[in-house]
Amino acid sequence: MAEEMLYWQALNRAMDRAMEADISVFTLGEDVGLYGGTYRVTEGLYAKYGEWRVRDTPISEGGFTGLGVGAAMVGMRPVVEIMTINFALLAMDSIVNAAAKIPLMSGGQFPMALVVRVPGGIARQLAAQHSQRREQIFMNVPGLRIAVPSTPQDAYWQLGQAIASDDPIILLEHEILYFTKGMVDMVADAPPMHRAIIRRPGKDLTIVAYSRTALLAQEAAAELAKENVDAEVVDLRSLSPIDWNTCATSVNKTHRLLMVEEDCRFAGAGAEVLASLTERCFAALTAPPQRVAGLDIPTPYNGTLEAATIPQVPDIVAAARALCQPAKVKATAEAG
Amino acid sequence: MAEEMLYWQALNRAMDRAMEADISVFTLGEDVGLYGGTYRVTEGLYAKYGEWRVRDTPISEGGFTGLGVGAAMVGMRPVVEIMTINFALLAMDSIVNAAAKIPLMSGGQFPMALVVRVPGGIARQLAAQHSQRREQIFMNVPGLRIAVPSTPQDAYWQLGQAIASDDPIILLEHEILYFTKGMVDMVADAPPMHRAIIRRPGKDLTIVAYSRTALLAQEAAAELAKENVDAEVVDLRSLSPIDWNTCATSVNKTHRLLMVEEDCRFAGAGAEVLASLTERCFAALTAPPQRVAGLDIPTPYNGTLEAATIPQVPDIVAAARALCQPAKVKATAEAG
Amino acid sequence: MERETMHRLLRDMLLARTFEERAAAEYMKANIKGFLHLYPGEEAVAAGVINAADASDYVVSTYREHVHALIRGVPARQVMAELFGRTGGVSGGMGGSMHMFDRERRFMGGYAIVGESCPIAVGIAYAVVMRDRPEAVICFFGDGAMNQGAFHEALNMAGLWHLPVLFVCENNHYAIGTEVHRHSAVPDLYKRAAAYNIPAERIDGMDVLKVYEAGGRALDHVRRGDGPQFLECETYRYRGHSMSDPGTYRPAVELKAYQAHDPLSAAIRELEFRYPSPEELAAVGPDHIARLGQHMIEAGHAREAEVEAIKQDVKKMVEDAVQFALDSPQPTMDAAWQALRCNRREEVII
Amino acid sequence: MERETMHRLLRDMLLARTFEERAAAEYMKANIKGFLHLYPGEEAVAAGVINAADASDYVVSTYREHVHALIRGVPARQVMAELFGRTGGVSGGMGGSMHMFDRERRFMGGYAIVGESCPIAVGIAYAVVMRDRPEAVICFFGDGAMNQGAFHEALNMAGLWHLPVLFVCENNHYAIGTEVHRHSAVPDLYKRAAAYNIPAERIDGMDVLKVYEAGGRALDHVRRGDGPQFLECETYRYRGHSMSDPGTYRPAVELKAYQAHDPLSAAIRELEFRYPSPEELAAVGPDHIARLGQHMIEAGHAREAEVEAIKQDVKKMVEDAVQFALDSPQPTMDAAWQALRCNRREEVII
Ligand SMILES: Cc1ncc(C[n+]2csc(CCOP(=O)(O)OP(=O)(O)O)c2C)c(N)n1
Ligand SMILES: Cc1ncc(C[n+]2csc(CCOP(=O)(O)OP(=O)(O)O)c2C)c(N)n1
Ligand SMILES: [Mg+2]
Ligand SMILES: [Mg+2]
Repeated sequence: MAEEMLYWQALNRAMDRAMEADISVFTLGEDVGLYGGTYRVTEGLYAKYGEWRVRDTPISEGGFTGLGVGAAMVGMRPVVEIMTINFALLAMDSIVNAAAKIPLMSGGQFPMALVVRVPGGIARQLAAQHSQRREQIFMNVPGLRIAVPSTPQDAYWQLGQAIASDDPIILLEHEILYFTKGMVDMVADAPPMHRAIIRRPGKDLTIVAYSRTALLAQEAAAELAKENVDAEVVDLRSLSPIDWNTCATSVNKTHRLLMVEEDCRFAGAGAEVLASLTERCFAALTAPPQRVAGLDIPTPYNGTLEAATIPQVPDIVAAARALCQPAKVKATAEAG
Repeated sequence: MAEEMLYWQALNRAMDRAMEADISVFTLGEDVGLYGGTYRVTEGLYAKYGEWRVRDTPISEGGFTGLGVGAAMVGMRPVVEIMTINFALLAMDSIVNAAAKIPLMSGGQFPMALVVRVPGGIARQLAAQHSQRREQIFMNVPGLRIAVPSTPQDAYWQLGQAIASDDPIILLEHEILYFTKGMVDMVADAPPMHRAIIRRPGKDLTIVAYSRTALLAQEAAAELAKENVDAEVVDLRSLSPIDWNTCATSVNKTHRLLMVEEDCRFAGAGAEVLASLTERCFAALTAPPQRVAGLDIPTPYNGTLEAATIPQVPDIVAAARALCQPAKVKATAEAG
Repeated sequence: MERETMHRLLRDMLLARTFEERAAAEYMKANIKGFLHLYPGEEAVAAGVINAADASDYVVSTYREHVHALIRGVPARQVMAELFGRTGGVSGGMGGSMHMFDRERRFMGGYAIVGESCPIAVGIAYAVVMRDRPEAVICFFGDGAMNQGAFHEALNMAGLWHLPVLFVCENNHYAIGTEVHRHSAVPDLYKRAAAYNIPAERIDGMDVLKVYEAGGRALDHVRRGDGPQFLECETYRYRGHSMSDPGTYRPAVELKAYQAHDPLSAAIRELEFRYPSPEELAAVGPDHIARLGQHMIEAGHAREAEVEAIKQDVKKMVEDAVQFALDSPQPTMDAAWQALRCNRREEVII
Repeated sequence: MERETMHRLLRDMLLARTFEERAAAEYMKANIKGFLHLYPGEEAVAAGVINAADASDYVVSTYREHVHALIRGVPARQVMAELFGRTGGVSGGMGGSMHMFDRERRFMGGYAIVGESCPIAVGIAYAVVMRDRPEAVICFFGDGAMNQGAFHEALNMAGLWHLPVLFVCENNHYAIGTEVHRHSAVPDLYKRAAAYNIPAERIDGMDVLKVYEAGGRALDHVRRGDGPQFLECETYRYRGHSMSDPGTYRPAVELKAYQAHDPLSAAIRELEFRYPSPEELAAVGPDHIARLGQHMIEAGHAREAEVEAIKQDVKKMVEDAVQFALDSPQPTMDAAWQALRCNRREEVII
């Protein structure tokens, strides 16, 4: 009963299924309706469900995200699409001060079944203002949950789970992933929304990644295998909460940790992963945990420079190699 | 030539001195003028410099921070006061997408001598929407620098340095510190703006803290001394960049690291400190680095609960003790 | 207007005034902490508008919301206990002065980020339309909030989609220390609603009868599906912005102007009732509550004795509320985690 | 109007059109990447307003800014090289299509966050007043940007403090796929400026002479210290929102309406000049550039030969710009770090 489809199509199916099943589900955002969504995620829904359930909004990110918060308080299940993460900075107050805090501030009186879908990450030469990875600013906000699907199957599962949940959830979709293909089983039971998954078992080191970098990590692992480095790849699937047990079990087995993240290294998502896993697995670690991350610089428009600012497969391979054979590498380094 | 004064007075002096010296310095924000500033930092300046240099703004955080960006592009030195960090969420776009990126996007054509002063942290029962510690969302923004003075002297020095700098700088002022006293030397040379400082030398463990927690860490160190635990306290003074050498030198000496932060633990500022210092000092560490941090929950209004959500001196003492005598503590734990 | 309504309005305003003055006293005793934004002077706005609302309407407010909650029907006990941060509070002691919520009474919360209440109200109204209900959403905000981007975005959406929102601007002429002419390019605030195609009216917010009538008219339109309405209520706060504000930025002549606004005779008449106390009255200047009492007596709707009786009632009610708050237990950390996580119910997260 | 000005306007518009069509072609060849928002159809707005500006005025624009930069005097070479992401680009290849900056010409940047250009323009204007200079800041934005909170906040401050800003709304009737009636509660956009006490006018943005005159008048007011002005220029983009947008959401009748707006004869007359090509013209529909050429010839300001000569010039200029861009080296990572850090100069950080 599985079907091959693109990442955006999986999201589109999940939306359609949820809207069909529950009239309290509606979506809103810029050009989600008549236009069909910048990344086609809402394609066809406007014709099928009408303008009240598929609402084209003015360019008012803060306002329409706040609208979603209000609607959620009275039991609706709004799916807000912020066209890209770059504009989510205008909706921070609605997300952080309203959505994430109303449940506690009200003493638990109100549900907050709000889903905020946000394409993001570095696509292709969109320049500094359109090349952001801001997952980290949501991670430090208690009350929010963050899903980061890397496959069409997870996109389908996690969007469905996010809509079904009464907690406010941010779904971060990587712009490069929309046109990646994968099998999607629409009847199988989904794993819990925030459970991490081992994409590739291995014994020499643990590579933790998420969203697009989970794919890069798997490519790197394949490369490493040729050099007899057996990497285990953990795809977090969620950035809040993080499935520490799955991560720790892996690190305790491999004794080495390499984090791969596209966001800027300094105080990025990986910092928490290193900090928590060091706290948990200190005794098991035989080498300092490392990060392969984006450079701490706004993204230049030029394509070569853009590529140089984010992790590439060879960078991951090199870092993993260095982590597994520190001595040898040190030697070469000195030699060279 | 040193004088004792309150933290807010030191900031007030630094503002006055800078405005007197350079007519391109001006300040704007809600009630900074006629009212004199919520925390009195701009007291007296409106009468002295007039409404154009001490501008009361409408409640438009995004807008007047953007105004500061534009003014800075043409060579002015605006000091934007955002009444509290809670409202800075409305100015994220102006700070992140404009101030931090214009220098790179323009190929280095424009200065960005913007200072954004932001009171924050947990004061006394201001409830969830007014009890935020958002330093972490600025740390992951390359192009920004962040100063976190913990004493009147540093407040005086770092505000002056921030105004003099042509980079965009966020000055985070803790609301509880405004009425703390300290000596301020107004002629002595200041240390570099982002250099960390050892507030108390010690050999048993390194406690890294900043802003208000730097004071708590010193109190805890005094307590620990009574138990013959000799703690070294590092006050970061800056959250971006972080003075890694000072931190690493200390950790390599004490072999133990305890981070104390008021912000929420998960993905907070301390995560980067643990991650980077583990990368740098792994071989020297004899115990897993630990964090004493805020709980991952929006702040309840009730005073007892509020206090329970942030680090208190006894928590720091207990964590330090545990870090230094893991065995003993474990024993007691099992006994009890 | 029928006698009952007038009585209710007077009672509500007296309760509001008594409650707030007592809250100030409890703040001084440190039974209440944090920020405390009081409402004396503005009672006619909340009393007039909320009394004109149906039980099925929704109310969204700001950090200056105790009185809105009281008049909406939240028991004084629960409002006071919330100020005390106790379990018996309407938000279980989690929200405090600025964050009172009462789902049952459709009191959708006090919000402390200026302007933020507007998009939330618009969202509730959007749901009302999707469900095709004859309900209105009442959104309170101040003069200063109108300069916030969120206000603009919310009103444009409300106007564009004809959403059932009654926007009520409590124009007390100040955003903390900044007078309206110093924060708004167009100080005739109601005129700004035209930019969103929203019918707007400015009324005397010190006259509860006028507010009640205008509120009722506007709410009928809104519920009938005519789209949003905007009411600018001109009013004044007698106290500082919050307990920590002495309010020294306000010229004495301004208070005088508000005195002219109000027949002195009524004040004197009221003095005889010994409410508010001479000191209080001197301190607060004009008093629209006094005016209504006066009016009702002249109109023969009430005898002094009745008015006096109402005053005694509300005094008792507030007294009882304080006692309840003092007796109410402190919430536990478990309760806080529960409040944060209760929406997860059986959901398996990891 | 004197001959020279007319010539300049025609030349600028022809350069703009030729440059943008060539940019589209280079995008297809993958010499340009990312988003590319083109200006054909709207040339009269940039040409009219910017030609009315002084060298001492400032220009703040959006992501659809190549033409604003060109008309402001940035050499076509530097604009094209920026699109190619090369060192020779006006932003050194760091900004790209959406982020062109030229300090020397007071071209204060293209910004890609809709509405963001407004507060920045207001800040520059604030500095102009502090320095007491007779300078104006021209702020370009689209119809869709008017619903952004930043727009509201910026205009309120500009109106409140009488800042020297000329707000120019390029109303091309669409925010990507959303038509103005579907995004704005008041589709007569210029009327919304009244909420900020800013004088506003709506003009035909397809008629460069009208834009030039209105722009000049407004700028005189602004420089004279009369406070901000607002111009709504009604125009239309012939292409999709960006290269990735087919623009299928726009009804064919709409294009027809814009044809009616423009004498066919002129188009035909222009066809004889073989510019734009019949296919192009068919594709784009009405053409205000054709109109001006026609007008100048009829008014005896120009002979066909001259117009033809201008066309040849701009063609050469664009050809040369592309060659320059191709030859310009790729920037290095060092250059990027330099751009980020150059403001630190000698400053010791740690
Ligand atoms: C976004 C934001 N900025 C600033 C503040 C601080 N603040 C609290 S109340 C207030 C004044 C609000 O004035 P107004 O809207 O007129 O309401 P009033 O207090 O007069 O009832 C300000 C600036 C805030 N709470 N939120
Ligand atoms: C804050 C923000 N939201 C959304 C976008 C995506 N976006 C880019 S252009 C655009 C439409 C803008 O329309 P308009 O202001 O009319 O300008 P035009 O493109 O028509 O010239 C949108 C929604 C953005 N860049 N910034
Ligand atoms: Mg007010
Ligand atoms: Mg447009």
